[in-house]
Amino acid sequence: MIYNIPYIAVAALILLGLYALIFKRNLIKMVIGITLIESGVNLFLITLGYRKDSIAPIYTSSPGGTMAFPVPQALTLTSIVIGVAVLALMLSLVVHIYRHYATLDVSKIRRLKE
Amino acid sequence: MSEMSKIVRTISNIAFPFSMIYGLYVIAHGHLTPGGGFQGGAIVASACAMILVAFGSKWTITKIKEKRLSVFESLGAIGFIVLALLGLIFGVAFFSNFLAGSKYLFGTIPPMGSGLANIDTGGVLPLMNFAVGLKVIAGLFVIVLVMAYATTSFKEAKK
Amino acid sequence: MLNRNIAAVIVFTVVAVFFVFSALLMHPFGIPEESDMDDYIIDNTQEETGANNGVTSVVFDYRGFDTLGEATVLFTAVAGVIMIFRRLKNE
Amino acid sequence: MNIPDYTIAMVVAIPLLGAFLTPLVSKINDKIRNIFVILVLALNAGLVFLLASEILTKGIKTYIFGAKDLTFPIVRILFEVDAMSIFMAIISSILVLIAVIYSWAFMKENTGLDKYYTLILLLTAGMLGMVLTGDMFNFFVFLEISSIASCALIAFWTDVGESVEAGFKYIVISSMGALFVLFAVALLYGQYNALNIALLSNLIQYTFLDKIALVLLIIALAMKAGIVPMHMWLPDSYGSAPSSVTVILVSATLASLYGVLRVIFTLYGNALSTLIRFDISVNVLIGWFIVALAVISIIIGVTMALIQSDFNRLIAYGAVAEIGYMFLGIGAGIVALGTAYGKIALNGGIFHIMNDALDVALLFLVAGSIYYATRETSLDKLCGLARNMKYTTVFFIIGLLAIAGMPPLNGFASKILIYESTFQINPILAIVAILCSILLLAVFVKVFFSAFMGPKISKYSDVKEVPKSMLISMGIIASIIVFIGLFPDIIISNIVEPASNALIGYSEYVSQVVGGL
Amino acid sequence: MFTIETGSGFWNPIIWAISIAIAFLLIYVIRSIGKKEYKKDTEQVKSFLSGNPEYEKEKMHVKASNLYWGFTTSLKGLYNLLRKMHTGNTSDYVLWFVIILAIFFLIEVI
Repeated sequence: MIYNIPYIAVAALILLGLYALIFKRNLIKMVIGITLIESGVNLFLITLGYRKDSIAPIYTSSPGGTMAFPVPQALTLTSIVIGVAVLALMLSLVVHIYRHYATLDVSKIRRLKE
Repeated sequence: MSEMSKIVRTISNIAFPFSMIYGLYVIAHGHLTPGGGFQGGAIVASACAMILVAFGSKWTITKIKEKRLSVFESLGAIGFIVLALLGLIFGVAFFSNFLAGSKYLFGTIPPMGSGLANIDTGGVLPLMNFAVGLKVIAGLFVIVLVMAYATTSFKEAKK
Repeated sequence: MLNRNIAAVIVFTVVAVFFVFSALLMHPFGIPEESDMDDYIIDNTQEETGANNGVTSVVFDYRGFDTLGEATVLFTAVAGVIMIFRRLKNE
Repeated sequence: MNIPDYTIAMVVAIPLLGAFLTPLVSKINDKIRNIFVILVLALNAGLVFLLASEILTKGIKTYIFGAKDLTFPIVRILFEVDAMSIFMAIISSILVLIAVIYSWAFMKENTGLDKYYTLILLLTAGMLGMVLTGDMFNFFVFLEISSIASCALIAFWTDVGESVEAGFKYIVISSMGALFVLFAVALLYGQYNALNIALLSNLIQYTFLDKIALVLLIIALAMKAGIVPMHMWLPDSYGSAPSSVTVILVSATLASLYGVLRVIFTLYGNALSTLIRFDISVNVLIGWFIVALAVISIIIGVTMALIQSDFNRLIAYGAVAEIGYMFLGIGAGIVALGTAYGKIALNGGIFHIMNDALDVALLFLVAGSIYYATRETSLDKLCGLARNMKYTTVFFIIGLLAIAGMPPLNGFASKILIYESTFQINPILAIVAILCSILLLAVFVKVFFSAFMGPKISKYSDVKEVPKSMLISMGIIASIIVFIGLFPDIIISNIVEPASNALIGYSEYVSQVVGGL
Repeated sequence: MFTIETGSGFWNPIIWAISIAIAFLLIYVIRSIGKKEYKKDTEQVKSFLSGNPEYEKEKMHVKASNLYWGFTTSLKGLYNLLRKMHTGNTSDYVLWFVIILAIFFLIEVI
């Protein structure tokens, strides 16, 4: 059971992100929610790659021993960069929404409905 | 973003070359030590962003236009995909590492197991690191620059 | 509004229960069950790609196409941000 | 004719290279940039057609990135193309080409067009990558490319508040969906240490974690495909984007639908016949769930379309109903997996993907033409346009009849397959489908009556017919619609049947990669 | 040729097109048999609004929102529900996703 604490942290991060998306009204906080989900998924990927008492998968002056998985680290790298891209686009849209609506309250930003 | 105080400007002037060199080091040794094109590029871009914060977006945009940065970004991306296509021409497939094990640049195969750093290894990986590094530097910096400049001009228009 | 919050809390709890339950059912931290793919990469990275860094060899060689996609995502975001903050004629 | 293996990689690489070159090319001249983009996309469409002819005659083709031969364990990224993938690729490449021809005149007066064309090329690469890839993580990456590019394109008219709002809604929904897809991929990776679809399909045991991953994948991708009740982003974004972009968005949405199909049929192909509690097999459970959502989609899409007063939003709700029809066919195919009428339902669903894409695209292009000519999308204000826009009216009538499933156009050919096969499963499904199809006709007759018919109004007395490039692109789609309507058997036996065979016979897809294991 | 089998029937657009052409021909023949009473530029053209003066042409057009007035009023309950559902709030869009996720979890996994 104690070994699963990292996974529970992952679940907690993702749920926190969903909580921010559903219950928070500020657009910036919703963006933070998306980022939280993303951090949860990244933490999950990196957690999957860990082996007990392992070192980083780099041979340069390595002390030797079992190595951690390299693939999840590469996937996490990709996922982080994608997260940066999404974040940049979302924030620039938020700037523009503020220009047009003069508010960041999500319940007031609904000219498009029905 | 407006200009910050003189202390901040001086400090960031001093810190800028160091962080720049550190980022370039991370890019260049991507195939040997932790790091690579993305990480090093992010470091250099944050150094540039530091300059942007310290000196203000108006000053920065007179020094470098976003259009030139976006051309650099295109060049980095083209370099990356052309390196991949060269793998098709000289190697066996798209993205094949045609330089590894050859007698040319970066062609040495390192000895198996733990060893010392030898920068002349890795095949196309260092070249791809450079292309991606250029792309990430230009890309991240242009995002920060455009957002900072646009919000500044928006505030001024409101006044 | 109250109805919405009650429904949200209920479904949120259901999803939370499933996520925590699946977290408990994962393999123990640090003891993965299968490791074929990663062991292959760790064993062969120096010989096949000539790089000492396993992660870089995955990023640029074994899964190089993902990295092209990743670079494309960044390129897309930059194009998008520049396009969103472009000058409109009537401004 | 033999084509080299690397054509598969080129199909994605050429739009990418074109996208990276477009900022440089557009420094020269606007016209050269437009021609360059059209040439790149035409070349790409040609390659897709070559690839299609090769795959439909010779079977599945794989391409390994970075190595000549497949080594086990599979560490490299594979592209695996079967008839289903190439079916979607054909639709995407045709629609993108038409949208680019259309936007030559349609977007002429806007600034920032070099970024617009760059993003269109990137979106094309994303869609094609999604449908061609054989690797789950690679699928996620292309999903993100397509969603980021389409978000930026939805918000293209940044001076309008609504389009920025729609862009924000789209990016929140799609990035959240994509993150749950990544979460599911990570769940699978953690158990089996593999990312390849074929290999995973071979390994999957249908444990508890696999079930969680299946639910996450289906729901996240179905949300991106726009199924009710997760469809609300779809009218917002379709209604606010420029019409040329909406056409591409339609096919980006369908690429997510392809993801659903690939996950259910191939990734979980081994697990589908597993019996769970009460001796119900998995395919019946999933199938009925999808059918239920599909019926709700059809009803809500049609009834909401009836009260819309904005042209684009009305078509968008019509598109929701059409997506419901697709899911109805596919869901019925999953429920009755292995039976003759299940096969027919699946055929109908897959055939309807193509027909819906063409019909909805034609209607959006007509809406764009009306916007171009009058600068107005509200149906309450439009009146009597048929007097001045004759060709557009003809194209609209073709689109109207096709989307409402009137014989002899293409919508009917696929809908009759869906009606007759769902009738075998449960007659109520077929009755609902037919009734809603009639309502859909009523919806579009309303548009025809209010926008095209009616007295001459002084406001629109000097409206002109739209430029040639827009007419040509609408004409191409309309002629394809009429062709498919008159000769549906050619399309079904040559493209649709192999696609549904590829989905049902997933073991071929798996053994192509895992065969030597 | 040109036929799709639908399991319990078939669909052939060519046969359909031929039969519809024959039907149109019949309609034309029947129509041409009838008497021609319609005369242009007489009282027949004018609309009759029980003695009231005729409106201007531009005002005679029924607006799109009013077209299916009867249908929408008789289904008022359904439409009120649907209007309530489509709030246009981004949080609600996410909430619908989570609701369907929870339902599918309950159906599929347990």
